Amino acid sequence: MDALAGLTPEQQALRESVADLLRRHPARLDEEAGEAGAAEANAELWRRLAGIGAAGLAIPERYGGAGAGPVETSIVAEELGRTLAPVPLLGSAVLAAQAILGSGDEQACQRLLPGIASGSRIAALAWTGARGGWDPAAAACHAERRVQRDGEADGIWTLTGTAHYVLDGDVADVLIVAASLPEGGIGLFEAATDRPGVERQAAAGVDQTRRLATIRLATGVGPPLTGAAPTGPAPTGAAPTAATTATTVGTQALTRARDLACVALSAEQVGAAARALELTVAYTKQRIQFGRPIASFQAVQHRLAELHALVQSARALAYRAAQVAASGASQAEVGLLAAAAKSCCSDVLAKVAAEAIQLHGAIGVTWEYDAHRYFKRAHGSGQLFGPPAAHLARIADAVIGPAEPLALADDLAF
Amino acid sequence: MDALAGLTPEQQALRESVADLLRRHPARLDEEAGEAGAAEANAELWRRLAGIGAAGLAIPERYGGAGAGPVETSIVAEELGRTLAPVPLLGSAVLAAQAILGSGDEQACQRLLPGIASGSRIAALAWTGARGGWDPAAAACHAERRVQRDGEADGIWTLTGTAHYVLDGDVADVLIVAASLPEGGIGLFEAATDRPGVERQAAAGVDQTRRLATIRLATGVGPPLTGAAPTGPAPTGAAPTAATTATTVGTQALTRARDLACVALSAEQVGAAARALELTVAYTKQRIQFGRPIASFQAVQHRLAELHALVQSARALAYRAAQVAASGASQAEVGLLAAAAKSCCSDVLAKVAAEAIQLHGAIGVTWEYDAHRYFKRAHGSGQLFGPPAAHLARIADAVIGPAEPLALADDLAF
Amino acid sequence: MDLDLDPADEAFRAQVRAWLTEHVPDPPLPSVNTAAGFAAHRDWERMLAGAGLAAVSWPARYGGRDASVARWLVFEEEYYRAGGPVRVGQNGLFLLAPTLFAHGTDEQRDRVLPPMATAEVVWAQAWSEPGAGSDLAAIRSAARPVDGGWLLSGQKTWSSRAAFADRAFGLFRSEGPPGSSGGSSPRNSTAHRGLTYLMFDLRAPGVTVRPIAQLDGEPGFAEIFLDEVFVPDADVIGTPGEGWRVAMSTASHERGLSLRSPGRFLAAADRLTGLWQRSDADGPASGAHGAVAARVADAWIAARAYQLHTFGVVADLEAGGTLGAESSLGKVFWSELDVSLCETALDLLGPQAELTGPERGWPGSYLFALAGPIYAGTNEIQRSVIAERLLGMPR
Amino acid sequence: MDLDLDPADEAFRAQVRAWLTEHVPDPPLPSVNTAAGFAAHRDWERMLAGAGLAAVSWPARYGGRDASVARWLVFEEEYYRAGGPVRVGQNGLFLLAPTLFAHGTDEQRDRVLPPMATAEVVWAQAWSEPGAGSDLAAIRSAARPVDGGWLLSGQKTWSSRAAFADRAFGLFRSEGPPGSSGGSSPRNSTAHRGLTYLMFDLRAPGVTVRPIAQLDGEPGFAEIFLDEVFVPDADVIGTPGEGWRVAMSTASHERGLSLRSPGRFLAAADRLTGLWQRSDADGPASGAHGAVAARVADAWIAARAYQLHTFGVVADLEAGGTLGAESSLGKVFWSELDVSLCETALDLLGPQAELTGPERGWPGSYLFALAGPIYAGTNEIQRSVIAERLLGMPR
Repeated sequence: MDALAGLTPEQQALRESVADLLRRHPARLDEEAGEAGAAEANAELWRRLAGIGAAGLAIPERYGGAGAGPVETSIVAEELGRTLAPVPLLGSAVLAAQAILGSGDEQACQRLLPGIASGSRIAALAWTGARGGWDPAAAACHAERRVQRDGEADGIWTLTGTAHYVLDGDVADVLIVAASLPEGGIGLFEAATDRPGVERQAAAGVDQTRRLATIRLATGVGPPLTGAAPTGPAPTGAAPTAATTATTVGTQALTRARDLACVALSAEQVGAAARALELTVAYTKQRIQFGRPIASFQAVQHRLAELHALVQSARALAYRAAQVAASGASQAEVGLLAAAAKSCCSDVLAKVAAEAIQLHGAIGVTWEYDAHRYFKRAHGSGQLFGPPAAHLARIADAVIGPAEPLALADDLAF
Repeated sequence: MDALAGLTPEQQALRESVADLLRRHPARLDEEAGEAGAAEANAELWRRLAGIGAAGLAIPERYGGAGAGPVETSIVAEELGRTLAPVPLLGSAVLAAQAILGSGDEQACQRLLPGIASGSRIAALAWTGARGGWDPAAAACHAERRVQRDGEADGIWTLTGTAHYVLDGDVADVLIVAASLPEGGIGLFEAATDRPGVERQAAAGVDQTRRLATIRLATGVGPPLTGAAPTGPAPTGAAPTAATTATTVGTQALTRARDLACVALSAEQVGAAARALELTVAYTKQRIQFGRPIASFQAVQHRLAELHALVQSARALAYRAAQVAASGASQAEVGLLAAAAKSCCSDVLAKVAAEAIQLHGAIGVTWEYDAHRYFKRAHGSGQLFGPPAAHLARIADAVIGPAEPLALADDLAF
Repeated sequence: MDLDLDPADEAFRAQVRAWLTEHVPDPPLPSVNTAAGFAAHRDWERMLAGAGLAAVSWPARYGGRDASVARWLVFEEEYYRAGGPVRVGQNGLFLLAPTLFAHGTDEQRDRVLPPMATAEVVWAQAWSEPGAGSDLAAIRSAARPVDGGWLLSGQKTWSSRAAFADRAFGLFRSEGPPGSSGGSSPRNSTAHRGLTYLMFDLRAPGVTVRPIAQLDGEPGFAEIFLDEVFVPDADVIGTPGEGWRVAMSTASHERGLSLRSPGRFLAAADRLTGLWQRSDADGPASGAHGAVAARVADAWIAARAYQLHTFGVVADLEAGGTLGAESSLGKVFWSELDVSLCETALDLLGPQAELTGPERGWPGSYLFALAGPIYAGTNEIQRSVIAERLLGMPR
Repeated sequence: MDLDLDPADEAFRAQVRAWLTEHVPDPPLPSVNTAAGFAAHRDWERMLAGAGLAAVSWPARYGGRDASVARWLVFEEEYYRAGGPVRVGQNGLFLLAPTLFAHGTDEQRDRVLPPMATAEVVWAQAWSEPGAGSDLAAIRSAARPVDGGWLLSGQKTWSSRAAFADRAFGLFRSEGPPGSSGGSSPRNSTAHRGLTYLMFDLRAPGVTVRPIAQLDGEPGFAEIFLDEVFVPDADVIGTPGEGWRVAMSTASHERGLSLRSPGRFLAAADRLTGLWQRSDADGPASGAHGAVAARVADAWIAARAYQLHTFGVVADLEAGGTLGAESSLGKVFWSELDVSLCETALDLLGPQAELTGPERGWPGSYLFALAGPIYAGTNEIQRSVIAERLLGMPR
């Protein structure tokens, strides 16, 4: 299977070591239910994963990471998706870390990334509002320069607003906030998590194996992260001030972070879909109705066969997106494939999870079986970073272009 | 089944007599292929159907009709749909006749309807352009008053334009043309079929059991049909001239004709779907694969069972639409149900016909079996008077209303 | 789009609507799957019964008002439109009562129905067993004949309401070994021989009830363990050994008309329409907003098509017909409609649905809608019934 | 989104593209299912062969250029992109040739392949019989051993290209009675014993070919009647009686890679995209235009996902793997993609599609796409293969 996806022996070994670790130290899926020790066990699991390098895969070696790339990240994400392990790979090691890297702010990278890469610190990115959208050119929070009594700015900025769907936002040690700037554009700010004016609340989401938080901000912070963006030319024209450079940098960094997060999430969805399908196949082999296993009913076989075909194609697309992202392709090309993978993998996981519930019947809605957890992951992950329709619209805009009227009326006249 | 749909014994007897006639005198489905005698045989079939009153069901007795209504028309349409009989019920006896009736032009009604009701004349309505649309407030042709050298109008109008998808347009004796008027609105005109400037050409459509024509007009005609519309108040304000009355009348008449045609077409689609399903069930019972009839495969059974459930609900909706149209309900209510029935029955027939082709396999694309004919009827009838999406949009506008922003952001803030 | 009803039916509708408007509790009652909620729902049923609305289609002597089936549907429509509480008595009202009308004795009807109508006695159903879900032929729980009655032993599961109910009804094997209907067909008649339909007390000696925690944390279902539980002969319905035939009449009711009346879907389609009207045309999926509008309209059509189909079946029943395989059509239809309503709602809500908590709101409805086909035999089986009985396809 | 190819592959792509741009006939050739069109397609194949492009993956000694499978896929992509003519030699090139490479003798390859590459000999396939469509175990046509060869008798049907082809290949029963694989499983190995894989001349004495008129009026298929047709031993492929095993390797090719290369879908998705760009946002279905855009994008994704899946299989093949049940995945995938591309196109065209004539344009494509799964065993059977071989579900 891995050979089919073009993975190297080293990459296959990475998969095996992550899978092995997860077998030996299974994630606790009852963390949100407040079961004793669950949160601690999952934090320990994340430290173990970080111990084999999982937290720093996509962070350059000079910042303490492994200097690997999107393909390796996708391998880990796929294994985590299989087990639904509630660890902060997506929110901290991918989304927030890529936003920081994308800002090009060397000082911030040196200060923040080593802790994220080692797993000792968890980072979160506060970005979108209650409607979702994850638009790199917009943010739920707003930034203003604080002005002294004498009318002079003192270098301190004030962030206000409420960000939703913040991955790992309630437990993060590092909080990066995307905020709209007074001069237009988006800046990225680092906010302390323990100040007054930073209220964090875990959101009781549908998917209890994914940590989401709502963060309300009314607090002072330092200036936006800034530096040469790693890709793309610097803005031309008048010599940029710190803030005007940040306007371009913020949107570029968010675009990059979103696309790479979509790539990782697609792999996670493929893992969840493949595992949910395995569990369902196993269940149908064991469940007896009318004197034989329901797996022997042709109607059941055909539904599951169809799903298997879908999972295989989703997997091909998810890994292709990772390979293209790893190849140094243009941001536009990466974005296109990330959107395709996210849309396709969301749809496939939703189909597999719904079928899993239907084929499990009554036990699918009890705690004894995990079918419902995959269903909830399907729903939650389908919406994260935008639903399939939003990604399809991006693709339609990019690939297909706008519609022009078709002058058929004349052709058809005789 | 008829009792389920609330049909009276008289209505059930009508169905039986039509079905019996079609059994004794089967329609020729090879007419468009130019087979000898086919066109004559189908013309003879239409005369026979007219002989038992089918052509004048929805025409008042004072114009030579049976004074029955949409339910009776739907019964005949359903039986015709089962056999795909290429006779002009929909185009002449429903669409064109209702447009004439809806014009309220007493003289035109007296002159034209008796021949249509007896089946001795076939009427056609030229309306929409190559894009389709069937918008009662628009027409493919335009009308202008002819002006003499002295600058005076002489009572003659000039029609120009090309109408598409004209049901029975190439064989009609009576041609009604919807045309936009210089003062706005739509008028209905009677055009001679044998004049220069009236070019008619059979369209080689997908569905060869439905006669469609393209009609190009550049011809003189008399003034638009006019009179009190049978429903709705007369226009208020300044005393109407013939033309300004016609502007309102035309759109009202087209609305009514379209809705009643959609109702009849829905019943026809139900008949086609039910028959295609019967043929497919029969085929699966006879076709042996792996030593047993494919009808015994669970996967095949479940697909056909699903279709059966769909056909039953489509049928309920189609007859409800006819009953509401018969009850004297408002045009808006009839239009809503007509749209619902047309959308639902188009979808159901499309699903049944596609499954029929798939289950027939290779023989489904040969002339020996009729599966392909139902498929083509599904496609053609689904587009006639607008595709399901257009009808759903009408319903959404009428029932659901426009979307208002949902102010959830505040509710969700904590 | 109301169906054709006579003025008396419309007057009845107005009366029901007025009563419900005044009495439906706001805020809603606590969950029926908690002890306190169950008691509150029992009180509500008593109030409904006091107004003569608990079982409108029953004869007056049992607490009904001899209403026609059409009028019963009017009641249901209004009940769902008003957002009335879950009917805690539904197992008795919609499953056991029709069975008693068809197969019970006068003594049984006189004894069982009146306290059922007032919810003095709330009934659980006891069909499924571990290893016998939709396949009643595989039932192992036994009824052993003894002097004056029967001793019940075995285990039932997925028994709805059993955690708090008073009595239960179900099938027990009184002769022969448990079988299987074999093959893909659930209806091999010889394999269903030897089952007896019995009613029993959930508080009788030898009965143990163990609630099953559902995802919402509440015991919507329970397991029932029976250890030589005595049941008198008077609590056998129909002929001993003929329980499968007796149960089938109940199953038709469960599948088709009773548990999912069209009113439920009309109300759900209205709820969806309301959601669409308030939804965000500029949201992340705005490109698909027109497509979602079409799906909302489709739901509106489908709810009405189901209503029309049901009224057709009702007209047939009132004309003396019996409910057969047609109820399988309804079953397939409503369970798919239920799922598709939820999917459309979730697409409209977008990520906001994520904030409703794990098993509530539309995501919870969707989850339970998907699992829903278990209630009355899976859709797979319904499709086999349609294929074999209505289309005449070979087993 | 091109796949990773080395510079030599890209140079090959450029060379192929240039040649095709120059040579692909415009206007297109007449239909291959007419006598004149067949001859024109035969000429085209000869031209392709002259350029070394008829069978790029074959060894050079047979007329190929020893290309890798990846490079063969590049050729296919370019061929579809350029809108090249139907490959009249496809039965031979994509079905018989792989069988000969796997099971033929050197003598057979030397004799059969070169004239196949130049289309001097065009091959028909003769699999199906009346009563044995996807079920090869039910084959009744017989091969009776005689001195130096075999006498073939019986009837074949749905034989593509047979109306004008020169030779044909298929399975014949050489031992035992015709059987059935029984049950729902198409792969009961004992029932497939006794079949022999043979090549025969369509113009030999005793052969009668009767064209089957398809909806487009053209004989896309034919029936073949055989009456004691002599075939020498040299035209048996593999061991007599082991024909089923031999045929299965061909079937894998037909289902997965060969007949429907990803290039076909990339080209079709591009065609759909072009249609969308020219389509009418103000048409009757304008409310759904955004939804159709999403479906066009979905087709774009799906064509690429299929391409990636195929490349994965190719990588596995080049690493020494064999083509097994995975080709069933491809089959299910491409036939559903084909149908959904056509449905989207028809929704875009609206009533205008009605004016394309009965079996042409997108409506015709849709009709044949629906009937398509017949070409290589119905999707139902493919799904059973996946369920049993890849998911390990019981028969």
